Amino acid sequence: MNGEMEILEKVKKAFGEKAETAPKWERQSEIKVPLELLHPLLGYLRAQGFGHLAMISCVDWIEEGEFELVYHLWSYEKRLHLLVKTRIDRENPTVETIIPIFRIAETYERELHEMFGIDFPGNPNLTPLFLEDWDGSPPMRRDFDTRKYVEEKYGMIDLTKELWKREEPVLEGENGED
Amino acid sequence: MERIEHFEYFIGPQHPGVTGNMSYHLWARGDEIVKIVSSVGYLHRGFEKLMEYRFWIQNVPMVPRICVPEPDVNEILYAMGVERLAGLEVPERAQYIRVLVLELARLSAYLFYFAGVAGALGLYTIPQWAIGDRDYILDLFEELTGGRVYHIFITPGGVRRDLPPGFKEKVRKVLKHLKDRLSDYDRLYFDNALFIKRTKGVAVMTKEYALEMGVTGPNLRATGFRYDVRRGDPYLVYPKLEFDIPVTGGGDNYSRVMQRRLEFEESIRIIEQVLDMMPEGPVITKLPNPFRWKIEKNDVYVRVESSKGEFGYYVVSDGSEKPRRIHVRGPSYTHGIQVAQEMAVGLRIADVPVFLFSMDVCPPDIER
Amino acid sequence: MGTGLKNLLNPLDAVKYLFKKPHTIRLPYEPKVIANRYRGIHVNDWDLCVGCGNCARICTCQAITMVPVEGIEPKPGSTNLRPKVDYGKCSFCGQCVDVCPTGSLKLSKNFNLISTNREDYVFIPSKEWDSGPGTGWESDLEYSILNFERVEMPERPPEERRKDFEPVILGFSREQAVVEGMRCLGCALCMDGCPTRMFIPQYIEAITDGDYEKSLKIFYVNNPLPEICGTVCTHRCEDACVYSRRGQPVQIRYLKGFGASRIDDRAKVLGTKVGTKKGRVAVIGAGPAGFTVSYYLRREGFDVTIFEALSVPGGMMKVGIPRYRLSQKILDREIGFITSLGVEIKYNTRIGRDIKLSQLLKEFDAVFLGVGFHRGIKMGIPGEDGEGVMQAVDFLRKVNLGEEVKIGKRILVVGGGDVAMDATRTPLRLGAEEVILSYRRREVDMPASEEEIKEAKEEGVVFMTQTLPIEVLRDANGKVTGVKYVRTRMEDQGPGRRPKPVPIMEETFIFEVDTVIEAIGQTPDYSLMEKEIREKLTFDKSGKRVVVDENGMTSVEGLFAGGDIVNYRGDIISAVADAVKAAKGIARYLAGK
Amino acid sequence: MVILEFFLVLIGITALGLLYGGIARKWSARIQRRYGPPFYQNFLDVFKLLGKKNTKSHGVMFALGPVIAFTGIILSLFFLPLGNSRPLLSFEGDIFVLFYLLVIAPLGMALGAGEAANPNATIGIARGLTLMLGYELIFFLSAIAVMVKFNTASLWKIVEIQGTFPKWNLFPFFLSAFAGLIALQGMMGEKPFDLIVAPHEIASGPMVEYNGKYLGLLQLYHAIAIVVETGLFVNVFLGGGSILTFILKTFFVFMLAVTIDNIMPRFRIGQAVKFYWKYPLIISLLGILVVFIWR
Amino acid sequence: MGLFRWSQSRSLWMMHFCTGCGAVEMPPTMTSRYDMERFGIIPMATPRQADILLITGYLTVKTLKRVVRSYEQMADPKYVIGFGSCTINGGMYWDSYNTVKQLDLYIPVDLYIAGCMPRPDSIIDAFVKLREMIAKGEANGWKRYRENLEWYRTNQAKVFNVEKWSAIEP
Repeated sequence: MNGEMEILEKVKKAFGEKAETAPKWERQSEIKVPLELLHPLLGYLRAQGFGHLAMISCVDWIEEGEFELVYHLWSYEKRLHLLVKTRIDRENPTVETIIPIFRIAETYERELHEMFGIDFPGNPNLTPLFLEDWDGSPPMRRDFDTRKYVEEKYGMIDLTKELWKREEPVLEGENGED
Repeated sequence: MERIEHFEYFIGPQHPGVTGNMSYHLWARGDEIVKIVSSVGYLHRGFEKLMEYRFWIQNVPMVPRICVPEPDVNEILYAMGVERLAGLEVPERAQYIRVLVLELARLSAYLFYFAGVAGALGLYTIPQWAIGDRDYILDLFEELTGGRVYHIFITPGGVRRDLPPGFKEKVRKVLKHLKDRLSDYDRLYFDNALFIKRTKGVAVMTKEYALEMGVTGPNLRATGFRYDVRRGDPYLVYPKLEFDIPVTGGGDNYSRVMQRRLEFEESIRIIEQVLDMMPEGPVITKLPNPFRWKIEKNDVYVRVESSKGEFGYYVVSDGSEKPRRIHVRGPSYTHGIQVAQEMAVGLRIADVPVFLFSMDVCPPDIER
Repeated sequence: MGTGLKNLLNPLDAVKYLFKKPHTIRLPYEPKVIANRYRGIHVNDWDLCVGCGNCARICTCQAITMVPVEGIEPKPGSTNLRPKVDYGKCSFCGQCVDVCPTGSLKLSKNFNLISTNREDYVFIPSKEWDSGPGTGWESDLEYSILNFERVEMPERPPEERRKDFEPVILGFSREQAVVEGMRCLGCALCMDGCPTRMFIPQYIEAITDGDYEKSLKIFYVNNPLPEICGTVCTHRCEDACVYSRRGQPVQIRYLKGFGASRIDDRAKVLGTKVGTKKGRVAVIGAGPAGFTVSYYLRREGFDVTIFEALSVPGGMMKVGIPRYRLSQKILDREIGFITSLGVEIKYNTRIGRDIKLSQLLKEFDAVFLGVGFHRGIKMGIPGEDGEGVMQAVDFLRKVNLGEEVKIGKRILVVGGGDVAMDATRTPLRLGAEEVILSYRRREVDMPASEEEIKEAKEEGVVFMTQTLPIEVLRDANGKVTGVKYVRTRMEDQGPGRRPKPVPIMEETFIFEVDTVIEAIGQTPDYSLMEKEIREKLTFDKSGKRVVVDENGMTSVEGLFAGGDIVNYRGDIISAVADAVKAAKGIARYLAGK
Repeated sequence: MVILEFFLVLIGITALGLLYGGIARKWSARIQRRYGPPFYQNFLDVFKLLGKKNTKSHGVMFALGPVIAFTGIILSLFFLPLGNSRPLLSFEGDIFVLFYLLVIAPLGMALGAGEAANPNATIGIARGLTLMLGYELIFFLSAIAVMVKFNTASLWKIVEIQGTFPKWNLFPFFLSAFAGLIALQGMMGEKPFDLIVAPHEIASGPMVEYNGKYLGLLQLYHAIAIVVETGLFVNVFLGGGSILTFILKTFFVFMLAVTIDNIMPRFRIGQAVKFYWKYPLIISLLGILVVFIWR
Repeated sequence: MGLFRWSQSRSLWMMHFCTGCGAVEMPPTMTSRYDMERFGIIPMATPRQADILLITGYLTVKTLKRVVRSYEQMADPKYVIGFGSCTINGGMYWDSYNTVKQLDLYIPVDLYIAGCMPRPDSIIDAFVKLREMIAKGEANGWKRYRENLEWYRTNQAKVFNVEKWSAIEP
């Protein structure tokens, strides 16, 4: 726990108030930074011994119009997992690649590009990873409705309608909507 | 000139030399690989998307499909992630049973692995033996969980059922059988002169390279780096159990295989301890109503040591009945794509399948 | 070679297996033993299954559909739907089994589904599949993901509560209500149990979410007396609850009471806006039926006048139910809201005495009759008439209205229904020393609700079941000294029929009591109607109840009826149900007029 | 008459080869702790293949390849003494012809498979031809030892001179026999020298594009090749014998190869050739040396 | 003809194509514990030589393309076994955006084995049944495919998002 606080303190010292740090779980802390600090921070952490980039996640907070990128860093020496989070605009998602810092990021960025439509300038290989002949919007975005897509493309027999139903009340002034 | 020197060929998706449904596009000069590009996506089902459409509990049958040879790591990861977010306590007996299941799954995955590497080497007797022996473990699973391959047994809050009567004795019997057979394997396989000749010094991975490329698990330990999630970021009751982290440290195909061979014995040791130490008690905590279980907004990354490396789940909840996002980190993701693409260059054609099998690349967990 | 000769010769060891017996299981000639927990094809016991559809909802693969099955009669707590499984989707996870509240759905050890035709994979599993290799994965209460145990309602201790008329139950706390409410699976089987089909799953959902305004709105869709029902309802919904099959049902009643009690000011949430429809409706009887019909009609905009014989509103809710069960506060709150909408009540106006029914029929566009059963039935045994023997309804009415009632120290109550329970517990609170309950059948046969029996026992009521009073003994002054009774034995009447009590006349016993309260049933008093109207009315076989059509209208045009005089159940919720029906009927009737 | 005799031999040998194959599958299965297919399974396979439709031809050479291989192996039957029974054609130096004919078959396959333009097939052919450099030389060298000693290049004579059990060439020429056995393993494409097909690496190599009748023909070729190749070894080192003992001996030699096949992984091509040119070459040369000294 | 058909039914070469997770139950079936080779069924590395195509589970669009191509490379008569529930009606992946739901829209299926995944016992039973069907001449999927080629091609093209599609051209 001490080592944990130590690195968080260091980050605070190096990056100021813009980096929100908080211990989260046992051996797991989070650092929230604005996008412009992301690359310096990752570089700094790498130098501090956080050499294992477990993965890069993206969470679609569609209500807030933002993607949250989460870089999962692990330090073998400190035994600490850091969730480095940054928010980017959902409409025009662009993040500079982190390949110069973590070479292994190439495939993760490639996947995010395919699944969320995030652009990573500087990444040499952003070709589709999983999908072939894809015609929908990036599938992992919240506004992509897989069930609708399936019904249109594969003609799935939709059982959901007859699956199970119960009466719903008609509340006053709501005109049939629950 | 270049065009004449190189020729292209594919291994996979329909090819015995690839570890499942994926493919590699290879450029070879003579017998030497000069370029290799992996192509994945043959198994992409969009699990992460599907999980966002389902209740927390409904995802329990969903997750094991992510890694087919060793499905239980997914169950435990999902359960651990949800338990952390929801603040559920797991009874101790359930934790022991979970370790039992996980280690049995590790044994079966390693037997599969031995079979795979031996198959790639052409030693077809070993697959026949190893998968046959693995079936005894599957029988145990069937007895315990009701399913041979997809156990759907570890659920948030514990495990779905207690051990059936007489189960411990059956496990001990199978363990004894495996130990006996291990000497057979040693003689035919691990000590086989040709096996050593084919694998030693091939596809050497240095420790520095492995660390840089995010190589984990037995593949990392085979380069000489002593690290195991079970010790480094312990979960369940592993801190209470006694086991070593063997390290071979050659970084080549041979040490990768032998690394598993040594860990195989450690797993047997763990299971024996679990059987002795397992306390009595309940095996599951009461869960909230499955249809209305809401988890407050939070997120957590959980990781376990699978037979292939570090398996991790990033679970995000947003206060609703359904997960916001579940991101799966399969160990093969790095092993199968970037590492394979870089490491396979310079290998002989015949060594490529052996290398891929020795890395234990498992396409389903790359693609989800 | 880098390795020794040993390594080259070692593999030869494998040749030993050339002469050993292979470990192959020679399928299909040598069958393999399937584990006891194997998750194979479903089997479903149609008799146990209630068609709740939880299996269909939990299914990740949406492989299960609920389909009606011929030959199964739907009844409260059990529909005619049975799961149909699509094995082209099923992933054999067994969650449907774990979530099955009745335990009827199981997975068998049968796994062979080989066919050339895709259609063969969709069928309704039944018990026949059981005849194969046996059942595998079964539902087990110990490991069930469902919670079969309810949160006990906090009550005051018996010694304390028997001293006064304060409510027995204390009400749920917020946490308790959430825990209890979260048990609800939302399968809506309870709605079939509820006479007025309240939207139970939806309001429980709203309550557990803390959205009490929404829950209140849902209550008022078809029940304007939610808090009263949330306290004293006969909760048929709970009998229909799927949990009741193997455990304790969700306490729907108390959850409703909890939800309704959260909001004091109904008007603020529901508004006092009334509709624009025109018409005058007379409602006879300010009981549950009367208020319900008034509420819905008033909401539509009709002018409603209630005629009540007593001086207080509430009917049986006020004068039949003791205050320790239903507090005055709740009554005031519910009734106050209805009257606040502009419903006029004329108290002390007895139809037939103060005003004629025919006159009402003339003056008003429609008349709703909701007078209830206010006259007790007599046992018809010697010595019954006279002081010291009274009807439970009369007794309770007097107590509830605050009138003086003369009772002795040792009381005998005859009967086994809810009224009987009230009649036993009220004297205790009035200072009786001993209360004996006499019932001619067994305790299990008692129509009274379980918790009433439990509470009565806790409070010290002596239960004398299988006894039949045959004579009230009086001394020379006419004062009751005891009751002579005989024992009965139960005679089996064949399957599906209630056993009949047969008195054993050989031996007689005596209860030494000084007061007898008869609570063997009530009957309506139709003397309020003129003979002409009564003759026009259609009654049922017993002659007690009025027959109404689907609009709640009797055979007399413009005369609607509801409540005890129409239904057989004789509880508040049924009265509300009748009244809701009648309100709709009246609105329709008036629209067509 | 000769033709009739030849057909009888052909059918008999084919059946024998298929039977050997079937028994070998059962034999392997036993080592692998299972039962394996019925012993007549290879007959069924061939019947099936001959009854199948060919999907696509890749050209004349593609179709001719299996035919060349098949005829090559049939021709070699002319020169193979079935134990003590004299072969149809026998003359001084027939052993060279036999060796030559044995090379024709793989070459035919190479030509045919080359036409298929499948990289797997190409790799397989390259491997096969490379490997041939290894085993042909060794086998030839070990046979030379015998030829030098008996001063004849006729198989028939070698068989005749040897005589029965204790006089087998195996004992005096044990070094050459050993090297020959290793070479035979490669010649039959059994592990550790089965790199030509190597399913895990190159998806059955040259045969990758063959199907139906062509594949059936190749299967028949393979069946005959088993008997011819093991027969050659039996004749040179195990003293031929009557038809029955000849069959027994070939069976034994073949099962030895199958056993090794089951307990060894396969070499890389480079390793295989290097291996052949190392130990077996030394042994076979030693064998010749011994003969010279002995003579 | 009868002999050929009989030998066909007893010598089924299976294509070694692990299309989905069901493939994990194939190794046990092939190897010593259940030993599929008892029935003359062995895996083949190349589609040209295979008689049976086992669709072991769900098919993603990307795999389907390869499967169709492999299927068309197989020599007649050829048989397809839909292995696992996902080939019948989508299975667990009924709402997955990347897997096809009903296999027989794209290639003809002779026999289905339900299960997620089917155990080796089921697989062997299915092989025995397929054997009977072949011997009786009932397994006619390959004929259906030839007769309704256009229909199959249209369905395939729809999933591949192209106007027209043919497996033969690369």
